Amino acid sequence: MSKWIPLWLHKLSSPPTFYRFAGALRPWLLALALLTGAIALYGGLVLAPADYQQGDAYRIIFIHVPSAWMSLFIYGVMGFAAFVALVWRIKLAEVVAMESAPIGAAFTFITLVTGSLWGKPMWGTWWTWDARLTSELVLLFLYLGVIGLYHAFEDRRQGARAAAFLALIGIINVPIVHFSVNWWNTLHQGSTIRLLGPSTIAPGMLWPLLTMMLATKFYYLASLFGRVRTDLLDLESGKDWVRTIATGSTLQ
Amino acid sequence: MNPTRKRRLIVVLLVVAAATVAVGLGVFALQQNMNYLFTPSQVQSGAASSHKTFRLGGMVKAGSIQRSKTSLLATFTVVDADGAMPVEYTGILPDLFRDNQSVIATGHMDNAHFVATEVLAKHDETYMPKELKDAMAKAHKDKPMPEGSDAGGSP
Amino acid sequence: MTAAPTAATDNVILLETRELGFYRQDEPVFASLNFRLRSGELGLIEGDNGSGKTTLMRILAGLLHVDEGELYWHGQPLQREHCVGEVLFLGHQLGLKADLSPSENLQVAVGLHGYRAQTTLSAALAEVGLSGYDDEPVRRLSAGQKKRAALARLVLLPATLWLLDEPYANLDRTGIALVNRLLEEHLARDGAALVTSHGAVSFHGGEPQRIRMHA
Amino acid sequence: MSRPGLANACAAMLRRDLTLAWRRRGDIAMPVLYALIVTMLFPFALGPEDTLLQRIAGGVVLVTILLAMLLALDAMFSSDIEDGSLEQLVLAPQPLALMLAVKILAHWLTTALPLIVISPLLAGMLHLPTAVMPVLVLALLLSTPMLSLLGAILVALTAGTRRSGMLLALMLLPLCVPVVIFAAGAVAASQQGLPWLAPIAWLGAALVLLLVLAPLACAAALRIALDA
Repeated sequence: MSKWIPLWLHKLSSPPTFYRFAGALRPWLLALALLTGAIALYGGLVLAPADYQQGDAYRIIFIHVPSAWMSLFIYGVMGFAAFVALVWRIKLAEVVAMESAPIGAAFTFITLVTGSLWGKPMWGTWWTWDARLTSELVLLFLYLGVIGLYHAFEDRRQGARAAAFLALIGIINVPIVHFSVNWWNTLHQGSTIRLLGPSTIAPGMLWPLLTMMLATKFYYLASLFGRVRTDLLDLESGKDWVRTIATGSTLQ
Repeated sequence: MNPTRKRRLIVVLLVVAAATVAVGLGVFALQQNMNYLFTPSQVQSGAASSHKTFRLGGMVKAGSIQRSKTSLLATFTVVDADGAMPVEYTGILPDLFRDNQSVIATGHMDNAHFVATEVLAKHDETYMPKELKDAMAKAHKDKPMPEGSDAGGSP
Repeated sequence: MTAAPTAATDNVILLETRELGFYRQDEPVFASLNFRLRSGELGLIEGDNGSGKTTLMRILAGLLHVDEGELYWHGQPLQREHCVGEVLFLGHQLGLKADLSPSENLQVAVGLHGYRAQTTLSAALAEVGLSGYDDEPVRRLSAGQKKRAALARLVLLPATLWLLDEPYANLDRTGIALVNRLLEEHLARDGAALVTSHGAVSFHGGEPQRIRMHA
Repeated sequence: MSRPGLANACAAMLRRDLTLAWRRRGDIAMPVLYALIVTMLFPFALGPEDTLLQRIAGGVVLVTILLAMLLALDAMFSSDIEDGSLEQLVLAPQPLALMLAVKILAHWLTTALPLIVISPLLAGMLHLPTAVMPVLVLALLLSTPMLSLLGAILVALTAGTRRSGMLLALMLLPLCVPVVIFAAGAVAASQQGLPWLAPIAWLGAALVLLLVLAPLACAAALRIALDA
């Protein structure tokens, strides 16, 4: 059984196979993202009780926290894909890394904006230069740098490799964002959801948060698959399988 | 040894040596207090006396908040385990500002009290409904806050 | 040293390509290229514009990644570390700093590669016909003189395999004769060379191996 | 046939880059002039109030020098790529990372060092107390090599692109944030009469790591950039 998985992955990394695979999966992922997102929003904004300390204002965590997780998660995916792209020169990995960057940048931006909206009433400031906030901002700039570098090259595959290298250098920032609240005494509170030990959140608030986390993951995959499909068509425009699609005959 | 391996070995050795030096310097740096954040007791013992401006961290003493009726002036006392410091602030206080809340105030000393130019409230990482909180508070009456009271702690 | 050993079948195979191919944006630049280059042998790479001559040179020099096929050096799969210092590459860009004089440029090259036995800097400059230009920055030299300054590296530096991309370009008749003489001497020392050219070459040291490039 | 030693190769590279810089002395003066003019603008923009200028002096000098270095960074490999010298360097029998380290050193000597030399003057224009100057210079001595090293990696990455100046700034400046924080922290601490060794130690730790890792990363980045 374990022999089949690498074989399957190898087959999947061929552009036409992935194109069909992603195309088949994408509507389902999008539907799942919408469904879980709606449930999570309803659970978070209506069903979950108000916080003992922050009242209703805490409800922004249902957007802020999943976005923040995604900003790091996507960077992790991008870093991994970048590594694969640089070492094994797999075209699909290059495309996945480069198409993850704009989605990650968007989530990082949402994190910063919602955090700022939350910080004003709670802390008393829109922005403070503490370690968590600053490192998250640096994360946004790293995403933008990767996107910018990718588009600066005329040869897209070369651009992808250069940007992948930058993404790998920047990966050092990910643990800094994650652990900054533990390493430095920051204004930003510590982590609520812990893998080890009990989480410090009531169950009625936890489940919408986790559902939203699922929703953002589904959305990311759906969005990524869509972007990768478009990119593959563009990159492989000279190949037969793309011609077959372009001329209207189905490739099934 | 073939030259490729030799070169790799040299690179690895260099990286290890650099990492060792860096860790040593890091440990040295950690021993120095880089935080300009002081607790009331530290301030009273004179630790902050060399600073013109510094940050004061601690908990708002229950019942100490007094707001002026005519202006935005508010006075309150920030406490830690064994110190207390009266604080003056003119401006809009954050929503979370209340009794027993961890706060970080930036400002300077004026005689025996602290004049703040900015007051930030640090909320903790605990989220729970009010009813549950009340029930828990009843159960542990002598512990007013679960966490977040470490605003003056070391990094 | 006289009489270059031509088509020396008894000599060792220095470089071998098997089914070498290269793609740019998934369009093949060239495909399934097979040839063997023995020591003491000259390979003449022929092909039209855009047939991938320069690309092949850059692949063999180790500047470009091999997309398809294999490269062997002394019968072993080629790795950059194995042929380090044995390959001398002369590309379209000559690698000369315009603000330095020819001899200053060569000093840097010697600093990186070392001297070949029994050569000196001034002798090399004299051989390529550039003595007397010691204090002139390369910027002020003519295109042909710049080429000659770059060719002085061939005289000066130790290497087994020469990769010369368009060595005859910009040169006058004596310059072309100079390149041919340098090549003959190199082959006589059991060196090998690959030369690209789209013009005909009048090489007197025997019949070179002709390698046709096509996609 | 004799292969030159590493020391000879390094010396040849260093001599070459320094000679080239000397032949174009005007380019060395540019960042210095730029830093002087930018620093001069602050008293005009903020008013010549001593206490205010004093408070911002350390930060302003650091940021100005960072920006001045950014100006010169772009040229680190560009001429070498244009005339093919970089190809020759990549193909030379010497370890590329070491050769690049020498190039970075030459670049630091010709751009950062003049800036450090005039930094007391810049700080003086903003009324930074003389007692703080040694700490400022020390912070600069530790932080400017880091900017050169980090910059070299990014310049190498953008080596294959056409217009890379703005892109370089976008990529480099976020990475410089920690460097600026600690360097400015040391100056500010010294200005307030506080122990300033801790941020200097952090700078030193980061510099030691970068000294080893950055040339390796730079070599890898250059191979990617040339591979086209």
